[in-house]
Amino acid sequence: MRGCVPVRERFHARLADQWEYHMSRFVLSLAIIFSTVLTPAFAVEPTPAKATATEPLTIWWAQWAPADGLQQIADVYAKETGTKITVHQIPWGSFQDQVFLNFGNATTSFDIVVGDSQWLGRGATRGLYVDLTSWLPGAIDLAGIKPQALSNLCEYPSGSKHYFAAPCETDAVGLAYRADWFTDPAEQAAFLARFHRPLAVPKTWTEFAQVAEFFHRPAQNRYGNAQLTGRGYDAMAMGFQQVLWSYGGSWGDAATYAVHGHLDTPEAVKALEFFRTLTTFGPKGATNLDYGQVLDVFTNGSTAMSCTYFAFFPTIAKQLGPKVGFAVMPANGERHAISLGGQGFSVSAKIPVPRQEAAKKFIAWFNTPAVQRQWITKEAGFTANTAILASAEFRAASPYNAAFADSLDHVRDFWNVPVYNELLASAVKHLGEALDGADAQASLRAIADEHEAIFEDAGLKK
Amino acid sequence: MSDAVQSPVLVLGGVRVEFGRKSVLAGLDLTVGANELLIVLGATGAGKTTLLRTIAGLQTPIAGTVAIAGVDMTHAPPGLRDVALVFQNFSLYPGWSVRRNLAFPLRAPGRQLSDDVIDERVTWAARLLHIEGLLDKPAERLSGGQMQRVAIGRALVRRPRIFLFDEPLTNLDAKLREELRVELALLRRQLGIPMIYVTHDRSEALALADRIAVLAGGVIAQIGSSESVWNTPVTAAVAALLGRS
Amino acid sequence: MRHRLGWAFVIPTLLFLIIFNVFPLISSVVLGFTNSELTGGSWEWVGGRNFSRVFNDPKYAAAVRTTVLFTVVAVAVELALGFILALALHRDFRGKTAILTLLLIPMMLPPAVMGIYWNFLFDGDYGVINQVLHAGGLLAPPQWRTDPGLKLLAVVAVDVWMWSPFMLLISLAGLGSIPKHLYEAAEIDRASRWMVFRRITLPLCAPLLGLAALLRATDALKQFDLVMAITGPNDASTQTLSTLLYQVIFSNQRVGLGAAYACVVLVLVIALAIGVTRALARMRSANAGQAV
Amino acid sequence: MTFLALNAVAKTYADGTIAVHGVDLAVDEGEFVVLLGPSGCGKTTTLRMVAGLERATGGSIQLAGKIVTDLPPSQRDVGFVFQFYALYPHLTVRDNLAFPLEAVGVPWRERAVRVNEVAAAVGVTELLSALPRQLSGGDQQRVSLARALIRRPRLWLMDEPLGTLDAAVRASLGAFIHEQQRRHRVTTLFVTHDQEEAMQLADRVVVMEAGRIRQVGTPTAIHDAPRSRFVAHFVGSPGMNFIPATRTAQGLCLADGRHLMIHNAASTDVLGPVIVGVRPQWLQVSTDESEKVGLVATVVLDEYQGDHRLLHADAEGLRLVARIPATQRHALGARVILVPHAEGIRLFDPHSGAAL
Repeated sequence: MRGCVPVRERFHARLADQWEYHMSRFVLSLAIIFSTVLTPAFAVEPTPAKATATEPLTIWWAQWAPADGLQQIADVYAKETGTKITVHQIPWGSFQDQVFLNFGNATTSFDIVVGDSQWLGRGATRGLYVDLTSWLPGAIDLAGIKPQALSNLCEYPSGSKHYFAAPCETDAVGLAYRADWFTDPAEQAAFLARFHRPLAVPKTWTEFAQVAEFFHRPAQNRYGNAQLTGRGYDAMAMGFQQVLWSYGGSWGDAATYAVHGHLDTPEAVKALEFFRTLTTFGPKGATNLDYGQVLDVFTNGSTAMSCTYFAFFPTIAKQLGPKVGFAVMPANGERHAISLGGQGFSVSAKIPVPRQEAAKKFIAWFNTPAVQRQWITKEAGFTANTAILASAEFRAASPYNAAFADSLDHVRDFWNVPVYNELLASAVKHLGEALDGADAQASLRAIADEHEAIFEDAGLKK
Repeated sequence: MSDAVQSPVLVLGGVRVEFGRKSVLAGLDLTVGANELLIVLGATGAGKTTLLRTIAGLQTPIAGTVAIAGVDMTHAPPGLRDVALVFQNFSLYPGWSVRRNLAFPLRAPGRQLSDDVIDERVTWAARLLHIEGLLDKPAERLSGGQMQRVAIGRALVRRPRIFLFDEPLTNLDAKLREELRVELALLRRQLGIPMIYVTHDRSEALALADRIAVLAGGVIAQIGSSESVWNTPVTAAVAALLGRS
Repeated sequence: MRHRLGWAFVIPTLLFLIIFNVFPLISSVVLGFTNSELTGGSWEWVGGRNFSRVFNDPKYAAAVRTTVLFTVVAVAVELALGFILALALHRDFRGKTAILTLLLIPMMLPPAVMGIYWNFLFDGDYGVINQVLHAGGLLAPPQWRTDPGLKLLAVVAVDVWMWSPFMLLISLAGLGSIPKHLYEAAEIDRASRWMVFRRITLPLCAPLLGLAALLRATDALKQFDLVMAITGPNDASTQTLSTLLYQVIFSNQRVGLGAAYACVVLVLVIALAIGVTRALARMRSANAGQAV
Repeated sequence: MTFLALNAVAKTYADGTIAVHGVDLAVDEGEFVVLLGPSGCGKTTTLRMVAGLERATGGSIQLAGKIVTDLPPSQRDVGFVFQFYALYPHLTVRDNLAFPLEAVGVPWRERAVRVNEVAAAVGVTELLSALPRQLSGGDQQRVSLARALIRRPRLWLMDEPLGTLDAAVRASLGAFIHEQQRRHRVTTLFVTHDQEEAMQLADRVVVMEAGRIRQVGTPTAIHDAPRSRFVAHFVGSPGMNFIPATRTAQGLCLADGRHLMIHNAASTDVLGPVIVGVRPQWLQVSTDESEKVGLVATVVLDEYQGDHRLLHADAEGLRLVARIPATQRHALGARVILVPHAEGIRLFDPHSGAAL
């Protein structure tokens, strides 16, 4: 998440991160408690600001490299149009809480939020995001956008042609591996002798497991792989669901919201048991690695392969240079599914209409091919523009761009219904239990039970 | 009950005090005259201390009246009653000199006495109690007898309308008790302030009293001069209290 | 006149209580019957649905189990450790004040800070604990924060580290309040040291220790900061009632449902609070008796 | 036969304060000895050293033929009654009484029997199930006595056990202690500051002052033949009157030239200045102006005491007390002549205060 720094400094940086995270949560809790207690009695309507064309806009996003890139693009926009735009960055841990707390006010402090894909349902159904359905097709060439990205990042419900966001950062999980170890002749010989095939970047999960097992040598402080298994927000779900889908399971039926028969099938159980096996070839604490830790154990040079979002790959490439290679996530025979990442631009419904229009103008400008070509030059600036993705120029621009372009064909996402966070929390908690040693089938059945109850409660289940 | 009291200073009429369901004072009548020293005798738990607290205003009766100098004070706070209470525990401020301890009641808010007046009163009290030499000594370095003198002095400087003593000599050595008893008797002749004095020591009671009031069952069982109570106790219990069994 | 003045003093307190205690309490109970959300917007009455969800929620049952387990183990260990330390320190020696002050520092610091601090001590790779263990020859030191068997233990350990000194302080006060002449009487009576401890020290300290344990228990039942810092709010083996509440209200934004959870928690805490008040009253009457 | 012997027993505290200067005392088996003195005289410290609650910093203590100076209290076989009872507040009277038996491992059944026995003897059978705080002070001290008694120790030590009680209770409990002590023939060391108590209870009284023993003797001897002005003043209620006089061949002369007494008290041949000691009961009060012998004084206070009066009179700054019949009345300010009875005269050295 940060630039190239020695281990010790990175540790301190993590310390600072966590500190900020906890303090912001603490202060936030206090603020919420007081506001919920006092608001009904003392709420004061803030006077809405007058909007003019040149009035500055504010974008809220998480604190990471792509946001720096977005600020640079926005500075270009300011030069061209005179509208100044500030990208306000919030630590990942409190990003969601701060955004939705702010939505609780009469007016939001931001005009645009670059929101997580799962937030769409809540933003759309609670009247927080401006409905872009009639505007978006005229403002952006939708045909030129990767359909998987469009449906997962912009539509709610998925496939309904109702738009509540426009593409900003498109992301997917990819595979980063230690090219230097893979090409070491001694390793290659040893691998061949053991598995009777040459050592190569794994294309299937079976191969992946073999390679991970092969490189797993804890006594030498070397580990096979690192998967997303963090319990804080969605890391665990993002890490596991690609195995789930690849093995033939799923989170449930998007039409009927039935979960039993999808998440607790023998295939799904096998997927979870396999995922657990992978963590046994991981570094210390492999059953609970959040995004930062997955990045850490790979960049500190101890781990052979790591599966995480492409947005982290520029950092990896900068730190490890030629020692690292990037690839598409493995498949399981025919089945190939990859966790979608990334966020779309949404316009706050709680700002005056003129400001909404000004915000839309910027979003349309950002999605023009010319600007998208600039965007991909920024660190972790990933586009959803089909033409750019397919261009040889894009594929050659970085060691990971080709893999990224190929990954987008296979992306899928977690539920993006309004109650996504309850679903996430329940899933992450029980998956965590399973990784901690509980019975896989029981854990999945528990998730299925809870998820169906949540759907029923939310009035979604048919 | 025979002795009629001339110009009463304190009149209690039908005073009733209950703690929970327990009746401590059950309609008690008592009259104390100007310049009188009244001894209150009674067994443990007879309500002697409660009687003093009721007079001082630390305890509000559920029925009856307390009149001081002809004014109904039943519900007046202690500060307005102008009575002084001396306890068996000396309760001096330890870090302070004797002088400061003696002057303390005079410096209470609302009194506004000049330093000269305060000084004069402190010296006067110290002379009466023979503690002039101790004025600059810290209170915690005094002997038990000296401490009790200072405690009495602290009540004295205020020149209250009534003195209330709650077994002031009980915690002292037997010998010291004898000596202080004599001094108290001499002192009260000089002061001319009425005193109500609770004790269980019969020597003290007989020696000091103008009248003795025997408290039993929440009322005054007998009241009269030392001689009359000694010579004609109304009950065996009264006789026992006086050591005549 | 006195009475009117009395009311003048009481009214501000009453107002304060109503605005900051009674009003939020009632409003949270009312909220429990709605489906209102943190982001505002419309809400409607849902009757007892939230409450029935709470009682049918396995997460809730699990959180109650975790919370009670945490409370019982932490408070018991703190009590035992604090009391044993107090027995050792209940005498005069040079440096006693310094030792006491040092021991009390953890208690004075905010739990959130302590949680984060220990989080780094527990870290599998960088953590001081594991580095020491590793240097001591243990090749695979335990993973405090990720090993399911150790996570709750880690939280308990930090709580014990923070709060045993509190129990020590209370125990010292309890030991100090036992009149010296009782020990002298026991010595005359030829009681062995064990008998003195069993028959005098322990029973005379017990009311105060019980009160301290109750106070700590009401606090431990609300355990939040340490869990947040060490494992996060959504870990199956450490999710307490408070972190579950946090999850429901702040992450899921379900204020109505959260209020229903909170009401049920409240009943638990009130039950304990009544216990504390009763214990206090009992102690006061016992002391009043002794003073005669 | 000496049962308890103190040889030069001394106590100096860490801060240098000397509480006891080196006390020698021999107590016979079955004897009731009272340590009497004003507060701070070292009597309680001495008692606690005998119990082992305080460590002697000098000398030795011998109990039943054994040196016990450095033994802990539990190995001395003593019973101790504390001024503030020291009952175990959380235990019932029954458990308080059983405590010393439990400590030495007496079986449960026997314990119950002995508790009932001692409770009956002390008269607290009805109180066995009560907690100490539910009892009156007198009853608490009764229980405390029973507890000191139950193990049948060979030495009873009592530290002002009656000091905090009401006068009436004090008298009856004092008598009770006396009776128990006589019945069990337990050697007893009893501390008090109340000389009346001492006189009533003691076989022998030990008067202490400033960490030293001033006189040891039977109550009568102490009262009638005090060996110093201190003892003479401290013992007796009120204490002895002291009158400076000159002893001549003609008798005792006062400063104003009057005779205090015509013939001489015979205990000494010394002539010259002496202090004359007279107890109040040996002073006669006369209003007969023609009286040639005696001290002229003014009445300042008349204390009625029921069966007698204490008449305080001032003779040019000298304060004297006379004990007179209750029927005899003198007005305040009246001139009286105080005439000592020859039998009651004691002489003291004006410098050392020692009896002559």
